[in-house]
Amino acid sequence: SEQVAEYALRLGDDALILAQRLSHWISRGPEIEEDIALGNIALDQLGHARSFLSYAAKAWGKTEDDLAYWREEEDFRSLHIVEQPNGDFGVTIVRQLIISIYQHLLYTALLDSADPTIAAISAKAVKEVDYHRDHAIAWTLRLGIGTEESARRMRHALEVLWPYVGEMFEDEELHAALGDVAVAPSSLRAAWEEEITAVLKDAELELPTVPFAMARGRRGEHSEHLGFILAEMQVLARKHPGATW
Amino acid sequence: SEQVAEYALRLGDDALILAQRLSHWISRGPEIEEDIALGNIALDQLGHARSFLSYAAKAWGKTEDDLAYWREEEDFRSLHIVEQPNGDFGVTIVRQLIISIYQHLLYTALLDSADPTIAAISAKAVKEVDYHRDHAIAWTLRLGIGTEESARRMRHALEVLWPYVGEMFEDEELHAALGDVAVAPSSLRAAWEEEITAVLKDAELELPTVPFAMARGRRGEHSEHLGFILAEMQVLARKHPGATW
Amino acid sequence: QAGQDRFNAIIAEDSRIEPRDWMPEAYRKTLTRQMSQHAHSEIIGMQPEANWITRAPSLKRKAILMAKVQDEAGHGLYLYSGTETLGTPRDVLNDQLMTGKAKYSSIFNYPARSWADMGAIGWLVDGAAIANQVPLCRASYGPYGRAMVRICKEESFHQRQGFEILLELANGTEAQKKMAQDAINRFYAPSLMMFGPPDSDSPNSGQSTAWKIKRFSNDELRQRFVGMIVEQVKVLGLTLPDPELRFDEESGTWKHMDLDWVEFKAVIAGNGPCNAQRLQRRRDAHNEGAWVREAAAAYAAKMARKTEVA
Amino acid sequence: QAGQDRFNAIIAEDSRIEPRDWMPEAYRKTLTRQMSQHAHSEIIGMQPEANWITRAPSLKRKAILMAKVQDEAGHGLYLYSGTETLGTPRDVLNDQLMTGKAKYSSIFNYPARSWADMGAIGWLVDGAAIANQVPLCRASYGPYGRAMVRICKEESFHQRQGFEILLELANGTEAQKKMAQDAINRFYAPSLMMFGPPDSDSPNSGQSTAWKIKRFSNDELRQRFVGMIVEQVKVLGLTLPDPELRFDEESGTWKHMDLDWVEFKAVIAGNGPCNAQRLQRRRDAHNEGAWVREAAAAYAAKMARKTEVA
Repeated sequence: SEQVAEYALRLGDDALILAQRLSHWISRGPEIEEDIALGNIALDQLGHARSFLSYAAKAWGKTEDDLAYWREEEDFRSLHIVEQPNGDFGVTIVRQLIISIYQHLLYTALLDSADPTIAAISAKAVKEVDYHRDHAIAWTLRLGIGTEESARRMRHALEVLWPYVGEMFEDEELHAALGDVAVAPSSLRAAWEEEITAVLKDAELELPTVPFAMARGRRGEHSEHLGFILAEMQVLARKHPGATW
Repeated sequence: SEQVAEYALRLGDDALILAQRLSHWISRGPEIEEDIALGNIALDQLGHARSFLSYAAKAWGKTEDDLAYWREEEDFRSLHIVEQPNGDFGVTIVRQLIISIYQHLLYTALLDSADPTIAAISAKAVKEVDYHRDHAIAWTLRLGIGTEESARRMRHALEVLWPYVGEMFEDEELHAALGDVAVAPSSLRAAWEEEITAVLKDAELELPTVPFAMARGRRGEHSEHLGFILAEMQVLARKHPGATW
Repeated sequence: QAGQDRFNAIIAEDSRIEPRDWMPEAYRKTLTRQMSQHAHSEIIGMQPEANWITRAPSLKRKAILMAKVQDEAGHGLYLYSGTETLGTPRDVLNDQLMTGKAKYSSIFNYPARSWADMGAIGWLVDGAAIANQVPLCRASYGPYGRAMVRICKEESFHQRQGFEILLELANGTEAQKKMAQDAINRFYAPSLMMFGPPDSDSPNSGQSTAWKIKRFSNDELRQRFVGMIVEQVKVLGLTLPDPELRFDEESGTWKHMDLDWVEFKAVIAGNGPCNAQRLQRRRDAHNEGAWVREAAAAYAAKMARKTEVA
Repeated sequence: QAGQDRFNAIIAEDSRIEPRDWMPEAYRKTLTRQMSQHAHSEIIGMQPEANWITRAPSLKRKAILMAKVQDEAGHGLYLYSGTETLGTPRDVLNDQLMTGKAKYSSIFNYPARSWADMGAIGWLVDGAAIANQVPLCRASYGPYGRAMVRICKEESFHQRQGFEILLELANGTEAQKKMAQDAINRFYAPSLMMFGPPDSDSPNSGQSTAWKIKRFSNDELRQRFVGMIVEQVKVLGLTLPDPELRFDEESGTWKHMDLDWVEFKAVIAGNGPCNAQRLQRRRDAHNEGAWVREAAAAYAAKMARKTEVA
């Protein structure tokens, strides 16, 4: 249905924009192992994006590429957190920590989705996201405990990204309308907070106290970053309308 | 004539791409005075670009915006040096030093161009570029002599940019064909070297010894950076073909 | 007491206080806060517009936009100098901005999402700023009033440019027209809120009025502004997103929709869409420029020593 | 002497030298140079392709390209491990790369200017690499030969993917076809030069052949490669930019145009279009990652101490 497609679009857009951001690390990581690790995570996210977007596209008689390359900024449904710049490795790791814990809870809950396709995609995704979470936690510990410099950068990263956490847990009418197909984001909040608090404590870091930003990516109201992301992502495809690759 | 237009295109593209790069500093400078200074320089360069591109465009029955927004990468004629990333403030200053001395010599020589429009644009530009040169020299001295850190960054900036100096002085058939209209870049080389050597000496810096890169921007063979610059610069205009602004 | 008397006399005769004149501490503090907030607003206000410089859709518009953002940097510097005459140096003011202790105009915590926002910001945001600032040209503190004269001149130029952007879009393609209307829809209410809470809810302005810093109430200024844009939007052939907007003959005032003061306060408190981003950009620029400023200072010191020795 | 004899025997019977075996210093040095150059080439070779990941024109192609660049990083790591078995640690090898003391395949100093280059690099550059590497699967040094087996498998997968990109473009719009032909035009000669100078001008390969590291001469390998691409380009319906290309029945060899060995040497010497950029990117990644590596090391040390204490 249209509403299921709208829901799949949200899941797909988050994964797509995150993949786009992460892929920039390939050939730029702090060690080659991280080129591979962040690249793998990006590739997984791209895979999830393709599954969700293909599913959404079918409802509208379109393709995944129609949705990725030919929508305008206001038609994207991504969260502000995935649009945030990579920053240094610490910022990327904190963003990964925030998102991977979230996605892990979300996909776990979606295993029981009344929509079999969403449940099936989530079943595949949850295993991969589990690894993303391990990766983010391991690095959060290393960087939080490692050196004064790395701890300072991690505190900074938490401050920079925390404003965009609030949006992740905001329910929309869509969630209520979809009933058992979807998961209300607010229902993930307590578990998410518990988990990230525990990780940060282990990493000798603290939950930031900075306020949440009004972020309404789900309504197509994006951060100032998304326009630049899309300009780059879509430039080649749009120069060749109707072409196949 | 077509050839004069081709020549104006080269001058215009260098100024346009440099303006695009420099404009990114606005709201990001090391002090607000530099937001203004680099912004002014960018604005001057944009002005020169508009004059040269308008002149070139006339020969082809086009407008400055047709040339800026609707050409493909391989049709641009910019030098690789203006395409280089801003880097830190030191890299931007060294790029400014390299280019402003060059443009000052070039526009001074073009005062005697047999083409009255090129001579007239150069007459306006040379005064502004004179200020750009003063600005670059003043900062080269401050950063070269200032602190160990700033001197280290300046040495790094020189190494990073030097490979793209060679291309600036390469003659093309076009120059010979245009006779007194154009200035053969090679004819500027000795004066440029003398001047920059003197500045670097005053700034307690040395000429780098890194080799020149094969750079053929004048033939439309650009650095890997230009595609990204154009994707951003052209994105909005291209979404609205035929629109006026 | 002599100082206080003289100060009172100057205020009473609508003349000007100058930096060397005696002034009450509260007056100095109020002005320092207001002028530095104004300066910070110019500096932070560069960001939403700088966001579109590299993507401006024509070279002419790119040049105009660059010049405008430059002007804002200039206004910021000018106002920081003015504030310094009251005894607080610029680096202290800048620290207050970066640590979030000082405020700036809340409107700049909204994103500039489309090119049409360059028009809406010019027309509505600069328009509201001008309505606020024109009376300040007669502010009792000399350096402030003089700064305002110069700034207002440039701002009204900017407002015209913003209007022109919208006019061009409004007469353009359907997509352009839609873009323009959307920008107005987003900036209308926030620009009305730039005048501050309704007079009924604005207890602090009495003293500023007595000191002849503030000359009109929030609602008075808002009324003027609404009257102006109601006329101008007709020229654009676009609409203001306010179904309740009408001129009430009886009270002789414009009635407009209720403004969302809860959101307003939340944005001021730091919850706006871009507060974190705006401050972070400022901090990044400052921190990444530290080595440059240090080098410049070290160079100046070395040169000074050289001159001494010679 | 016993070591040397044993070494000679192993080489003679075409068996394999393993890390713990005695080997002549020159053999160790030659292999270290060759294997680390190969590793560096994988790492630097990521860059031209990474350049197009964010702009890949379909999600499927984006995924394939990302996976390919990942594989290259994996090959790099695998080859660095192999090189480490010869006694030189990875950070030393990496330093040699960053300071320009070590070389890497010169082809990666050319820019990847269009999407079609993803095809041409896969088809021609990986194709040439495979032609070079397949015989290395039987290299006398065990870890090298085994690494080559694995790498060649993945490389031939990459080559097919590159060919597919070109095939899709060649059957696409006029603009796509032009893009494909242009990429082939740019990568044809440099890929032929990947086999090194003509045998007549390649004095160093005698010892490598005796040691059974190298099995075929530069020209022999080049011939094989040319024979292969001549056939494949027909499938694409495109052309190789070589008017002199023909099979000479008399000598039984392919005749091709003269290659520009002056440019080849200039690129190796550091004058290529992208040498500076490639090395700088590597150095930047390394330097910007220093704090991360330091933190990881400090963390590991802290954890080790904790375990000791416990």
